[in-house]
Amino acid sequence: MKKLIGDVDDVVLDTLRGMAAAHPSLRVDLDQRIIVRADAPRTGKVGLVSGGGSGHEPLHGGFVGYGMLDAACPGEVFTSPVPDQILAATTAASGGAGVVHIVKNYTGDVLNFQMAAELAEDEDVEVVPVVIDDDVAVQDSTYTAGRRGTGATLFAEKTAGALAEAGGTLQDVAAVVREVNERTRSFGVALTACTVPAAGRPTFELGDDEMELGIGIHGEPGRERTKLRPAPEIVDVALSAINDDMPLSGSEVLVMVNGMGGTPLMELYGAYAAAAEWLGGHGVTVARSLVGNYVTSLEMAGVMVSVLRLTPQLTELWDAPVETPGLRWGR
Amino acid sequence: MKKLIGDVDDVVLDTLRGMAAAHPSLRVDLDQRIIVRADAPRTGKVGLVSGGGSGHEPLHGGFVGYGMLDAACPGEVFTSPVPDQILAATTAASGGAGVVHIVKNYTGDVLNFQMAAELAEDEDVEVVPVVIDDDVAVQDSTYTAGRRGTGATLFAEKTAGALAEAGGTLQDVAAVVREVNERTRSFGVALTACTVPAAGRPTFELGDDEMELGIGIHGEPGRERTKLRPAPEIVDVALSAINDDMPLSGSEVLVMVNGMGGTPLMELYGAYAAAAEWLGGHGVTVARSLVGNYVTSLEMAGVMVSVLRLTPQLTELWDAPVETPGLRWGR
Amino acid sequence: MDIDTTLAWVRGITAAIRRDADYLTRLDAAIGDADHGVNMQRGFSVVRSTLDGKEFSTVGEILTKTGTALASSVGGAAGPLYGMAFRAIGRQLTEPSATAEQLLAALRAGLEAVQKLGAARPGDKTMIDAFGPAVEAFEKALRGGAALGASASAAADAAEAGMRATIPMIARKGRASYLGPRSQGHQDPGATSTALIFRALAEAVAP
Amino acid sequence: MDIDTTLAWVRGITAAIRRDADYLTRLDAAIGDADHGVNMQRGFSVVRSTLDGKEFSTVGEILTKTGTALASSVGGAAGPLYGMAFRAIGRQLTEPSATAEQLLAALRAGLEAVQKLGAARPGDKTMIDAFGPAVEAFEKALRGGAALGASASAAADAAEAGMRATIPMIARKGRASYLGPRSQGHQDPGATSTALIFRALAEAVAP
Ligand SMILES: Nc1ncnc2c1ncn2[C@@H]1O[C@H](COP(=O)(O)OP(=O)(O)O)[C@@H](O)[C@H]1O
Ligand SMILES: Nc1ncnc2c1ncn2[C@@H]1O[C@H](COP(=O)(O)OP(=O)(O)O)[C@@H](O)[C@H]1O
Ligand SMILES: [Mg+2]
Ligand SMILES: [Mg+2]
Ligand SMILES: [Mg+2]
Ligand SMILES: [Mg+2]
Repeated sequence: MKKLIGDVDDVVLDTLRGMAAAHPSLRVDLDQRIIVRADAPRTGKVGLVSGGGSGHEPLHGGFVGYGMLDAACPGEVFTSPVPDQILAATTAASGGAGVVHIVKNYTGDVLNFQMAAELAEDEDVEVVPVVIDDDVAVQDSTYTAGRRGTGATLFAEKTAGALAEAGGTLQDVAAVVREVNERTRSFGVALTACTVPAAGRPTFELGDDEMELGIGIHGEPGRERTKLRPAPEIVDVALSAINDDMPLSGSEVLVMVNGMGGTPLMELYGAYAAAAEWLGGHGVTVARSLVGNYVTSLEMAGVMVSVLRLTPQLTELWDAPVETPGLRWGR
Repeated sequence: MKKLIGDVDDVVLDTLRGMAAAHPSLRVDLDQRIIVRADAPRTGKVGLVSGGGSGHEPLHGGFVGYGMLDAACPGEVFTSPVPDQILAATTAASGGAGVVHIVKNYTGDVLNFQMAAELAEDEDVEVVPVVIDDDVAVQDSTYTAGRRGTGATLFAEKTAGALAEAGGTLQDVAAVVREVNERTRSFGVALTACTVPAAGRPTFELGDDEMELGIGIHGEPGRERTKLRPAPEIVDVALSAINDDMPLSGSEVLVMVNGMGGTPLMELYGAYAAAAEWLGGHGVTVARSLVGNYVTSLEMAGVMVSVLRLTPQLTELWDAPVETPGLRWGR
Repeated sequence: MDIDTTLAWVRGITAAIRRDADYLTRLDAAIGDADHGVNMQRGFSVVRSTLDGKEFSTVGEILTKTGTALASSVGGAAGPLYGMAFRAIGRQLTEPSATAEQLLAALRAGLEAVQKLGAARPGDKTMIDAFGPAVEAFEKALRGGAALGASASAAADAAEAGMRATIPMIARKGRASYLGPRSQGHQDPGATSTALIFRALAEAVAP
Repeated sequence: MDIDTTLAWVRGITAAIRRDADYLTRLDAAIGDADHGVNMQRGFSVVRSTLDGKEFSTVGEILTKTGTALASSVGGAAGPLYGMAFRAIGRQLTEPSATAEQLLAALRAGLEAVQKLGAARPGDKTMIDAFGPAVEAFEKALRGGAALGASASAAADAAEAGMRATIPMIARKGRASYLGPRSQGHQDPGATSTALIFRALAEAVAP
């Protein structure tokens, strides 16, 4: 395992210490392990909280700030946060108008957020949880854990954050999260595995000429292993899977070509070129785009494509000013 | 070689196609292989041009835009651009007030920019080249190729870009580039090598427990190979080398903890925590910071630390609004 | 089962998890995200520091505190599931000692808590597939006239058999479910830690 | 040396570079950035399409065009250096054919162009260390009464010897200089491509 880390047990803490030192606009509580906007809670503003396992940086801590999250609670690497921690983030974000929890659909996240919401109700904080499950690589069925939450999380945090910033009500902010989730589909591909620091070895083994199709963001293997293919074919697999599940033709979309952490920006732009061409060829208008490492899996090499079918309101919310370490425009 | 690419001969072109599709604020000329601000040339504004081998993304193309570069010319991967291409960027950036070339100190870059400057003079464009050589890992001597240009390039592009945007003269803009270069030192470390697509194999071999100290940004081996060490020790090596060359105590500094492309943000924040602690302990005030992948070496895992001793003017130029794909604030 | 036996049980689990943490993580790497051993070890080290040096007046108190500590430190899927299980078990045992009959009812309550929270069914390749058979076997032995020690031993055997029986299953819950048929051929990490828990119980109450 | 021989020389270089591109890149990987073979191959394929199907009236025209094509397509350090070298060589040869004496003067001009642009000195572990000895050997052979073919052959031998002599050198110019003493024990890629160029010349003018 080759990692730029100190003590393997302190990786999350060290990340938080670095974020605290680098971003005066954030308040980082090293005991509670939460990252909070320095100006939170804002009276009357709906609070927006998200969290999950660490290792997906900049998600979620890097998306705390004006126009996005009020607080984030990072768990251990690839392990959902614990209820007390989620509660602390919820309390810190609560300005009296209720708090929306953006929860990725993993058993651990769902259960821990559920327990935290119960604890929050005990403290008279109204919590509306919304579960994100946009990953088309997973079969959705009542007999399974259902689809995973991936790229739609960022879209939801950004748009709902803009609405909360603009004074949206608890129900309206939650509704935007739900709407974004319903209108987004994602599909990921890994060229290499990644190594959880505490585990010390890669989460799976891939041959030199192999790749995993349909990976999630937790270093878990995907749904199928195939020979390594050229970027345009990989993009075709991803967009076809998305399009099969949610027909895109005729839509205006926001596209994210998201690196899994170990793929250089150069390659992501190449993949984006292929995606833009594919979408153009299928009658889809790309109205907005995002290319870079936003929702990652440690140092995994690979790409995840996310497509959101925009509405005029969602476009407006996407364009609204945002000022976080990981996403910033308009101020 | 596991890369998210199509045809190995077209990687640079595909990157440019992706940038063109993703960024309407840029004009990308696929024939000339240059990236230009959509509103360039601006009459009366000093033009700012940089370029070098590809593979360092977002440097340089990602730094084209308001408050930073007017044009960038990316060569093949790790290969400096050719004179005609640099000339095309220079002409596109020229608004009649002269053009500053920000050139990293590599034989290839220096020679090609020199030839381009001669061609530009033939076309009556006044060019002032400034060479960046901030890498303390390399011995500086008249009998060597001298220090490499690394992290200071970004600092120079940002601050000089702000001054050019504010109407600075050709001499003043060039002077800021020189000043930033003189006041910046960098030191890089690699945990893994990287693979030039056309070469197909890693530029060097590193054992599982080894790292390279004093690497540049071209996948070349460093000045010393050692056992892998914990992040705080790596940061100590880097900052000590910088401090030996340019004593930092008592200064206000801008610090960049820059990933080489394959190191996740999580680890970079951990390294930044160590850097902030080191600097605090050595009487240095960290006034500004930047943590992320900005000047990369393809998918190399590793980190480069750059420190700029600020002046009030440089802080102001750093804080000025910038709107590029790779660096954005204030608008 | 008295307070000392209960403390011995929890200590036994802690030791077993520490010993097998790497194995649990490796099982999780194959069909999950390579953290189950790390999570459980972190959880039980918090349990130990929570319980250390404290005095207890009921068996249930120890197990409820164990559950609370797990829920607030393990994270992931296993944290709430084991947390709620131990809390449910503890809530049933309100006296300084428990009979085998009381322990059976408590274990059943623990199983129900896991099922309520996780909604997994037998055959879904989860900890349920070790937990369920263990409770059944405990009951069967007890009904057949066995003492606490022998009943717990039967439960541990059944948990281990249930654990091995997860190998051919296709996961339908938790992270392994994303693999679909590719999850076949791998032993479920949660069922494995459950088997460790029942083996530790059998050893703690062994006559 | 007439127009056909000159074209054969350039074609010979192109073929040699294509054949050894991988080798050159591997040499560059050891002490540089693993692109020298790729760069040279790209350059000479542009040279070929520049020259293909064209008619020439002087030897120099071919070589000047070759230099211009290299300068505008190779990039890196080698692009300007070889570009200026071939342009300097070409500028000396203003007639449909060149004598051995004229070629010597032209090669010397090429060497000087590289030295002027790159400021490398003998022993710095660069292409100079093959180029310099090649020009010397050419002159010595010619002065000793050898014909063009034998002189070029002596130059190629000397270039190869010079190329091998770079192995123990510590680089003081170009990217390899960053390695300091670690550059010892590796053959310089630029000196190697220079040796290919002189060998191709010897083959083109062989009687
Ligand atoms: N819905 C569920 N019901 C019961 N057990 C479950 C459920 N989901 C997951 N598990 C158990 O949890 C184990 C994984 O735990 P762990 O690795 O700690 O959490 P995570 O999957 O969040 O990383 C699985 O092996 C399985 O036995
Ligand atoms: N200053 C110089 N003078 C002469 N030759 C040089 C000089 N610098 C580099 N070279 C030659 O260039 C070769 C490297 O070329 P290449 O790999 O194409 O360029 P780059 O180093 O820019 O990647 C070296 O092996 C060396 O022979
Ligand atoms: Mg987990
Ligand atoms: Mg190069
Ligand atoms: Mg797990
Ligand atoms: Mg090279």
